[in-house]
Amino acid sequence: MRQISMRELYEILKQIFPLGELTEQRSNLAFITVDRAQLRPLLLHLRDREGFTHLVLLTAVDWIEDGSFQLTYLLCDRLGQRDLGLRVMLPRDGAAMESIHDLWPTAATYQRELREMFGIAFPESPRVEEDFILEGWTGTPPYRRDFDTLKYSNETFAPRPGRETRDPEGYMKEQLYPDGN
Amino acid sequence: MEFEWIKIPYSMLTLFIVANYGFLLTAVMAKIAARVGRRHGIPVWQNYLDLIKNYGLRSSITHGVMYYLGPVFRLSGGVGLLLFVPTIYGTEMFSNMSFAGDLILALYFVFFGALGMALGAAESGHPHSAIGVSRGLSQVTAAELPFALAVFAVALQYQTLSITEIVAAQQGGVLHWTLFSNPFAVAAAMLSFLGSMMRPPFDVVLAPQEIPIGPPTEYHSSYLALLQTNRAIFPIAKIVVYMNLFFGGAASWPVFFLKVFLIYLFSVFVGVAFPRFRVEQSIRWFLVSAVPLGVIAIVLV
Amino acid sequence: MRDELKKRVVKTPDGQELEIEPLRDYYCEAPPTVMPAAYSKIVEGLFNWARAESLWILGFGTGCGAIEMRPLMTPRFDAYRYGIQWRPTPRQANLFVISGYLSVKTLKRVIRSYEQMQNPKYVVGLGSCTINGGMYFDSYNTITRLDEYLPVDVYIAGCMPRPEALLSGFEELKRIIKSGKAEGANRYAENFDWYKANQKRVIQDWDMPDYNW
Amino acid sequence: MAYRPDRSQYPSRKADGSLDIDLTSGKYLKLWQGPQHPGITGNMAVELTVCGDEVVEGKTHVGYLHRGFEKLMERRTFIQCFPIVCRICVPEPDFNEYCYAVAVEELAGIEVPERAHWIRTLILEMGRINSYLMYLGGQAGALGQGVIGQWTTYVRDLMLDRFEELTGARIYHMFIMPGGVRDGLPDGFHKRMKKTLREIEKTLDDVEDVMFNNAVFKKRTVGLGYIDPALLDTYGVTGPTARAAGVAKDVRKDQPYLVYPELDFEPVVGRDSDVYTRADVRRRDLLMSVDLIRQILAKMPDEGPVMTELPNVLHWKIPRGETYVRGECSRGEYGYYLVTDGSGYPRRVNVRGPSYTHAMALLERLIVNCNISDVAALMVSLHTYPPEIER
Repeated sequence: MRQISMRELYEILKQIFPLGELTEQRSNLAFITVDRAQLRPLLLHLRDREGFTHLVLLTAVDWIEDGSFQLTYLLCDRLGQRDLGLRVMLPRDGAAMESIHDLWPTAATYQRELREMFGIAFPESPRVEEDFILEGWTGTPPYRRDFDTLKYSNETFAPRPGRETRDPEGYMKEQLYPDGN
Repeated sequence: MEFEWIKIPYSMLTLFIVANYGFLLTAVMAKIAARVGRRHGIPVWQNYLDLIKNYGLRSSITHGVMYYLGPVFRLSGGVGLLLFVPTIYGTEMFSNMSFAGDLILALYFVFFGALGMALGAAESGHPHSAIGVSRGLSQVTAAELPFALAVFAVALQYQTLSITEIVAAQQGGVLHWTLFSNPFAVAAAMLSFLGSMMRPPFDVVLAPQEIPIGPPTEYHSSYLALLQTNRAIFPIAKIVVYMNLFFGGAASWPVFFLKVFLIYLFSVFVGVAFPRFRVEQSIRWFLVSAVPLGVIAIVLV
Repeated sequence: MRDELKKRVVKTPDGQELEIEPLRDYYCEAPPTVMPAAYSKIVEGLFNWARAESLWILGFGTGCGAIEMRPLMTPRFDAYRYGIQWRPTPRQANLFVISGYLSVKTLKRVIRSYEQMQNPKYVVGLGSCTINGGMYFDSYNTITRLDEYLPVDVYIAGCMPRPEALLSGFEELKRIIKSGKAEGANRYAENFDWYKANQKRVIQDWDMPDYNW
Repeated sequence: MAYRPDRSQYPSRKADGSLDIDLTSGKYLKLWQGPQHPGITGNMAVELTVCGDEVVEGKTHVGYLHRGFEKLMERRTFIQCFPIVCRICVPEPDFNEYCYAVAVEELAGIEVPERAHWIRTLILEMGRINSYLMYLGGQAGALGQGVIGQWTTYVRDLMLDRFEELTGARIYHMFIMPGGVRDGLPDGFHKRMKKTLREIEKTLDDVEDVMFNNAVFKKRTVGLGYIDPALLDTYGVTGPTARAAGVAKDVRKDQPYLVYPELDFEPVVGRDSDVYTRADVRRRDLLMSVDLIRQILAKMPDEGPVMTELPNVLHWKIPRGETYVRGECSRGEYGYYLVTDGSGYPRRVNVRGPSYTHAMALLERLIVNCNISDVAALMVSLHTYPPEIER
């Protein structure tokens, strides 16, 4: 079987599904932006027709400037030696997404984590409301960009006096070029 | 029969010697096991330190009356077993309170401690204790069966229920021992011995990786110290029974120390290299391999 | 609060109805008291010596420091030589080695395990992260000072401390115990309210009795 | 005799798919294994509901080791991230350093010298040996055979000595950094390494005799924890656990990285997919790593740079991009997903550890119908390390 490149795969997929932009990171790794509605049929197609049987990871990126979350579904085709990432953009306010735990049972775990760490709702996912990592956390979900972990830590945990933390860039500049050049 | 009061201090002396020997012996055995793992192992006096420490703990809690009595029963099982069996054959001083039917009593005492422990541990309310107890009782029962068969074989063979007389019948050379005159009984009994020593492959009762650490999970401070004392006395007392029944008994303390050491070593050697059976596997093992030996022993006699 | 901790009515097999309040019924919530030393100085000295030479560590690997505990108990370092050994249940252990950073979720379990241990008990904080947060000083989920929540006897610095450092830390602990100064459990009892306040400030869903054992 | 559970006594399912368990009926017992439990791997907990001696439901609870690495890295510069990534996985930290370094190099467009590739491969294989040795001890220990753990930890200490000599640290090496590795090999390293490898092989012979040929060990582990090969992809199973099911999933062969194309090896594959086979696959994989290290030592160049010139790391900005880098660690596929946004800090780092899928969804499935005694052995056989689940 001739190995088809990621761009060729993209062209094939594009005939069936409306797709967003393609980023070819390596010859065997590409990312495609897809619409939220297209995700599930696309995943099914990739899993059953194109050999992307292994869900490597499901994670989110917080683009707070654009007011959106990016969900990344990374699939792996072991025999074809290639990976394909699907990017789904969600609005940041009241973010919610359909669950894919029926396609890959492991996705339920990822969705639990995203629910807890980013506050993205996955309504149908099993046990998604249970505490996963944190216990009784009520504030801003910690992986969001607007959560300041240092501030939270200083306020909550009574730091031992005597610890100095410096900004590395400014401190090195001070040490190496004390005259300010 | 007139009761001789002098027997009480005498048996206390036996108890003292045996307890100390037990502490040292278990430490030495731990050292031997450690050597197999290329370690130095604990110092030989470590058991005494642990004992003092446990007695010296300041606080202790209780879960009820049976919780108190558990370790006491366990210890009296060990002590009782020792006291009703002649430790050194042929001496007035160390024959303890042995009498004509002591074999039956010994069989009972082997079981007594486990029962007492079951009551106490169950009261402690910890689920691991409860699981450990149910495992322990089923396994001890299974292990007891071949031992009982072997004991009956021996009793039939010598036509007596008195341990002293059984020992007397084995005197006069190594070949007179039950080990040679009735090897099947000894084989069955030794397999059962492995099962009752709480060492792998039959330590599923304690099994730290599954139910840490079984029945004594909730026991601490002085209770634990009692259990530790029992762990020093009980194996020795049990070995004394085995030694008397199957290995010709001991006529003096050096012979006693040597024989006990070797019999103990047998269980350690097996234990160090084996993982543990699940409880139903070990019961099946006893029923399949040890009980037929016991039956053969009885039939042959 | 989880469902199983709420008050409920249970029907026994013979038809009685019992009201169960798990937080009160299953635990003893009497606060710890200060336990005096033995009356005689000689006896206390003997006990302290035995305590120092027989340290039973609770088998609870709370953080990454636990990985160096294994070499510690095996041929190269063999801590058994010094009377140190593992104990799988808190009832029988008297030394709690906090092996590394404590996340808030673990801290809750650590407190419960610590309270189940019997007086006298000792705590050794392992690694820089127990001292001042170390690598994780800015993490939202790890505590920065262990001694705010539990009375610590010895800290062993490093990330991660080598087994040699552990052994020397244990020697130091033995010295402290022998000199009769390792009264962590009593300090905990004396300053019980302060410790509890600190603990409750950090642990957000406090669904256990104040003292449980 | 095979162990055949009787399904009739098990609870029925409710409408929403969860089990209908009434704890007050006295039929079931809730049992927590962990976090304070010697039979658990690391600091996690399994909540078991048992009926008699059999588990009817198991739930994994994690989060006891969560430090929020992915958050902490967002407020550290690229070079500051490098010393903390290794702390994510304790027994085999080098994979974090490797994946992170490669991800950064890829997005920043940095070329790494040839010799650094060899040294990286060497380090990764040494780490794999360490991790497997630890596993073998744990697997035997879970069944009460403590002596194997003593032997393997002894040789693991020898391997840690080699690490110490090479990197200066026993556990956290911080050796593979973006741009290459910190240093070359010290003098005489080849000779001492070969001696250590011989020692490891000798110990493994003993381990094979005492553990793998032991009747009781076989009786306990053969047939336990069977994973259907059809489930591998659905549950995201990778590494030795997948190879024990007969699928040659090995990133070293599937998507070769570093110098693996130049080395001669075949992935170790098992057949039966039970605990015994998984242990055996790992033992043979360990021996293969020993062989690989010998090949690396024989083939690697002795001279040459090990580090490229990095831009000034204090204001090192990486253009916007995202990538995923993976490697085959001792437990399966280990990967880093790195997103940059053109600033001096990573926008998002996501660590994909193999334990994530093994310990959660897979374990919860396998644990049903298992005997309480076998829970520890089963859990260890999946070779999970909690820190990489929750980071």
